[in-house]
Amino acid sequence: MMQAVIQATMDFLKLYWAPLLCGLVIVAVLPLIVGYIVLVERKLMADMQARLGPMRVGPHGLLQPIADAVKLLIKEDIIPDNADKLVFWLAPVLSVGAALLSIAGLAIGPAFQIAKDINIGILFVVGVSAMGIFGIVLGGWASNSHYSLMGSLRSSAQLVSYETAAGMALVSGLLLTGTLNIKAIVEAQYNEGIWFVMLAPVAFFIYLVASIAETNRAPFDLPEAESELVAGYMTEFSGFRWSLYFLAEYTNMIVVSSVATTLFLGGWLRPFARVHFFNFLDYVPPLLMIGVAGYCLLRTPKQPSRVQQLFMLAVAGLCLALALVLLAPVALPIAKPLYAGIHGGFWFIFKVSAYIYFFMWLRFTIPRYRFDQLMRLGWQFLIPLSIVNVLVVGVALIVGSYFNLHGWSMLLVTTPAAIIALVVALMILAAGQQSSAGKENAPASDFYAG
Amino acid sequence: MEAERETTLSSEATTENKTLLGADELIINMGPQHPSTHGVLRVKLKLDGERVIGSECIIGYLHRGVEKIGENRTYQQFAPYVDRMDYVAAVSNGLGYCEAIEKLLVVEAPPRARVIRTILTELQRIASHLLWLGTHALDIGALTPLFYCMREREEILKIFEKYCGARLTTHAFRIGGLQYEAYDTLEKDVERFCKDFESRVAEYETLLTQNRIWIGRTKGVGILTAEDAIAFGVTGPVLRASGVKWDLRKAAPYAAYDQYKFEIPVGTTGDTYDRYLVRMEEMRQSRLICLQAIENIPAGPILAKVGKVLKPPPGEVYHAIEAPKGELGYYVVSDGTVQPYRVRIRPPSFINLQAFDRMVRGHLVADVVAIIGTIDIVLGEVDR
Amino acid sequence: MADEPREPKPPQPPPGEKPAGSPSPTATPPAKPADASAPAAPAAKPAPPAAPPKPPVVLQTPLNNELVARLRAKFEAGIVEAMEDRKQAIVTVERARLGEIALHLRDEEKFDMLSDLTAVDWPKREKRFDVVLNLYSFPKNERLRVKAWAADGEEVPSLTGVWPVANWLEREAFDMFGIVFAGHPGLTRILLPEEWQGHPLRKDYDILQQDTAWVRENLGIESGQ
Amino acid sequence: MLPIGHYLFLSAALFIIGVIGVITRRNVIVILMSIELILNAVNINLVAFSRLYGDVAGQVFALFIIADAAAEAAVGLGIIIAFFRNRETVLADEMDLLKW
Amino acid sequence: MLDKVLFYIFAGLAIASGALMVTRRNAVHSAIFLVTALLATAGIFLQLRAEFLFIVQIILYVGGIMVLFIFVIMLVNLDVALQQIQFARQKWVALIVALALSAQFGLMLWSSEKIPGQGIPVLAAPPASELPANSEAVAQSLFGNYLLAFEIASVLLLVAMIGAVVMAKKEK
Repeated sequence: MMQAVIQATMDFLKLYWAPLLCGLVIVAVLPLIVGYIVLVERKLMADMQARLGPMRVGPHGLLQPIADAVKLLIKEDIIPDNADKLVFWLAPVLSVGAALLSIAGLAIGPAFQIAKDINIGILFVVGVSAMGIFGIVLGGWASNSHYSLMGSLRSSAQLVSYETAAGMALVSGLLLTGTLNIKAIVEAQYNEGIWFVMLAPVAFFIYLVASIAETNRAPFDLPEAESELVAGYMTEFSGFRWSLYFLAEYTNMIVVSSVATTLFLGGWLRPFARVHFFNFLDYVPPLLMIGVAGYCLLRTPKQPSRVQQLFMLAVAGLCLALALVLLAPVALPIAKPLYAGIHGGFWFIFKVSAYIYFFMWLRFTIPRYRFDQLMRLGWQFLIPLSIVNVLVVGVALIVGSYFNLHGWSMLLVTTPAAIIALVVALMILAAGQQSSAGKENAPASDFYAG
Repeated sequence: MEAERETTLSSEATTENKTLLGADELIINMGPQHPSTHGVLRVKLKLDGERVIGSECIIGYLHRGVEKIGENRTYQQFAPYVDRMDYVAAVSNGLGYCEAIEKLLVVEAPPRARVIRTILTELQRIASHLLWLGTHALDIGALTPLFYCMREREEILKIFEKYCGARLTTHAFRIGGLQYEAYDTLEKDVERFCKDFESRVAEYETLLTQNRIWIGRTKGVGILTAEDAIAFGVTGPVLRASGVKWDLRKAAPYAAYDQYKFEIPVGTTGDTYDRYLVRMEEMRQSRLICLQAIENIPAGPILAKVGKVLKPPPGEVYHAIEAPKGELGYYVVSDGTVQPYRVRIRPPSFINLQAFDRMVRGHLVADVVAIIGTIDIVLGEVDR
Repeated sequence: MADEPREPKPPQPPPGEKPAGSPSPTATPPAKPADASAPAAPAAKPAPPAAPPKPPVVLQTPLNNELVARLRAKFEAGIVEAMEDRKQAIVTVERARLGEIALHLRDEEKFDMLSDLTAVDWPKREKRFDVVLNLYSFPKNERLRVKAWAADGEEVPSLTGVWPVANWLEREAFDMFGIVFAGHPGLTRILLPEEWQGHPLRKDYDILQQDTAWVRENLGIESGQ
Repeated sequence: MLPIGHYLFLSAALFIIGVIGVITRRNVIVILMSIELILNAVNINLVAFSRLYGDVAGQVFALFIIADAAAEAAVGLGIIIAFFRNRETVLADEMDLLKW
Repeated sequence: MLDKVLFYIFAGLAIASGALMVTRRNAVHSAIFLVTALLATAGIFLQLRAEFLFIVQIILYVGGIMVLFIFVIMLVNLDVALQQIQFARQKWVALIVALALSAQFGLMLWSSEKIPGQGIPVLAAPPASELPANSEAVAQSLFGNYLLAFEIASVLLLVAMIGAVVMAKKEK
């Protein structure tokens, strides 16, 4: 028996050492990445709000995430007296576990995917990341506090409703490929020569909105709405547990933007990947890196202390090295086979970053929805619209295949479909406004019941 | 069914209930430590799900006995204390107090002092409204306006600092006039601020006024009809948003307000959105007043002859000014000694807050913070 | 410490010194502008003799305008006194009829806003409290101060039914002075904690006593001073 | 794939646990959850046989069962909420009036 | 070999958490253990190469139905349940039923091994590599042979949805 177990373990390791290693790397590196996303968010927010943001730790606050992480780790770990200890302990772990697990299904470039070629591909990512909701709900419940409970109730209602819309949006995207496999999805976009965001813009829009709601980001950050529920389900969590929730939230952001990138924005493909005329775009990544390095070098003499100057130089050097790595596949024939891996990774990360940037931009700009408004938006606007969209995209595809359309010419049928969906959207909005004008003070219906 | 539930909260024992559904309601304590109760306000909310079916404000956490202190200080000594009530509009507090004592003494501040007082008070009104706008927007979830507002408020505080050395609790005025002569570039500073400020207000409006979410969150929320507003003694922008065109600067002009032209913005429905619009317009009008005032600051003394020891003749006086939050009244009774016999402060925030329960019923928890924000309370003044 | 009650010389309402039951409209307060330098001040503080010479203005004058006339016609003995202090109208009314008069003032005389409600303590007087109402009329743009005298322990009719705003204001007056308002829906302390002893704005309130009691109970020492 | 007996045993065990839950528990919600467990046990059987025969029909029926479970949960929980509003109990043996 | 280990892990997890689900006092704990049991079952599905069903189980059962359950538990009882008796209802009936069922199943399993060809078939499953792509196969079957059943299921869901809304709605 013992031997059998050892044998099985060996088999397992032999078969799966590479993904295991990748998984370990991701678990180790992701907190750092998340930390830097937070830093970028704070910097961007500061920039939009006419201030500087973190500036103290490291040059331009570049080491702030590390300081934050250390602070969170050494903070006192408080478990409320009347909390359900087991669940209180379990909840953040569940949340972060689900988020990390779903990364496994993503393909960051054609070469880098942990769970390679799984048949259910994108569904795996969506499904597993949806399990993170348990962490939120149970965490709020286990805290034994009214604010937490309301936060988790809001959260569960919100996630369940927006998951439907997001799923429907994904379906209309998937209709275009006919596969769930992530690699196949991106390859389909390569073969068609067009990103699916062009073919199914309405679906992309729905997914965009729903994904913001699913990650609890502003303007849908009601479960943790600071000004109402203190911190929602996280109210009673502190220190490391709290940072796990934080990690889960940002990891989920990465996951949803990766899904959107894969399905709608051409995954790791360069813009116009099949058009040779646009090959010069291959030089954009290294040039970008060189630009960043140049900026760092320019700023180096202005740093106040020696250490900071050295740090800036190090950052510049890192960027230059990256630029070289990015340049190699396009310049050196020997490195040609690495092209897809390296540049694919770059473009994928670039697109994901752009998507996340949009999230942040929204957060700084617009106020928060109220809960009934959020539910109304989800159930009365997004879900009907997404269902209609699936319908019209399906019809458009049938028409397209009848006329044997491919690539850009598909726009001939999908654009009218999108327009129909938009018209429907406007009609839904108008109807909603009429009905709300009719009963202005209608009690905020029992949105918990749904 | 709703009618039965709307019993007063204060009279019934607060049984902590167990469920979110059913006949029992959820009672939730908002504050005194809560991000958006603007200080140490504690609101006991009776909720049905997320809907508020009753509320009770519990105040006094910041009570410092200002009125009692006033009875034990001389008239001049008490002046800095009033700055600590509405600490985001200290200049207005000081103006009200100084003018009340002047009335009690039967003296008048010289014209120059009155104009400078007007300028500073209007700047203070802008600053107070800016802080309100920023925090109110933050409560509703818009992060950015706060920092824009702080940027402009900073300009105003800099002017205060240049004028009297203090930024927040300024104690800028003195009974009988001014303590300090205006510094050389006061007019220029104010003019520059006013010039910039026009576009800045427009900037806030682009962020909020037409924003669908903002409208959704504020329109129809916390409606206070004109009758209710008067019955609850509500004053200031909250009253004007309900459609009552009443402003003490017009109704009973003080300082130098009778010399300037300005409009009183009024709302129509008395909801949160109207109060927002009224305050935005008030900032513009304040800017206009400042511009008119710096055009022609009369020369002359800045302090009336009041003497070093103030002994107002016995008697009493009530003087009210239009503070940023509403009618700020001082009822001072003198017994002829150097200390006031009784100082009663009519705090606008305190009285406006009383209408909170009326405004909040039937709304959701998220609206509670919007309504607390829209009343624009400062707990230092509520609790005194 | 200036906490112990000053010798208050309530110079302004001499009518208060008399029994309140004999209202005489003619008994107007003799204005004593020079009063400050004469008998009162030395008791309180050694006032410097170089006080600014005050113009001999009569600040308190009897008030006899139409409003007062109308009120007198309606309530007769209910209106104890009407005067003007620094051009501000003050009407003193009988305590028991306050509610009725308030209602009349709101509905007939259009004083639609109760701008403030407070009290003043004159411990030497027989009826030690002035309950002071500050009324404002939107249509007339006019203020009126209504006073009612109340002895310690006497109930004052609550005005919450007339102006809802009176709710918290009366609670505050109760909190600070211990004046009981009859008919108030929930007369509890508002600014001070429930377990507070005494009413701070009374002139005979002693903060030290409060302090000592608290210290004894909570810290187990004799005095916090 | 292991011999089919393993799966059948697992499925039977889960089924029995579910049945015990349904019979012994008082809380209607837990009873509903036990029913979910029973349905799940059935699914294991279906999928195991589908694998055995290399035919996906079993999986399709498992899908139908999941859909059915969803419907059951929605309606069941709706009833529980409605019942709780009126009677404030979720205990099965207190639901003894044929009206509400 | 790996297959076997995975099966035992998942099966043990499923049975253990199923038992815990039935025995926990606290309904939320019960729900958590049911989630675990469902996840373990999903693992079994994966081990049986039913990937699509695996993810459906996770998305629908775990992410949908169970969230609904926990949601309702939170709405309905927070602390009350802990003070109430949760068990001791028809203990003996349960025992008898359980025994009878196990006897029946045991008999069946035992007899099937005794009589090859009768009862439960003992044939070898096709190797995993020969199976068609799972989600495509399920889709073909679902929208081919079982289209009518699919439509009926959707009607069922619609009815359930309407029913749930009607039921949970507060009477005004």
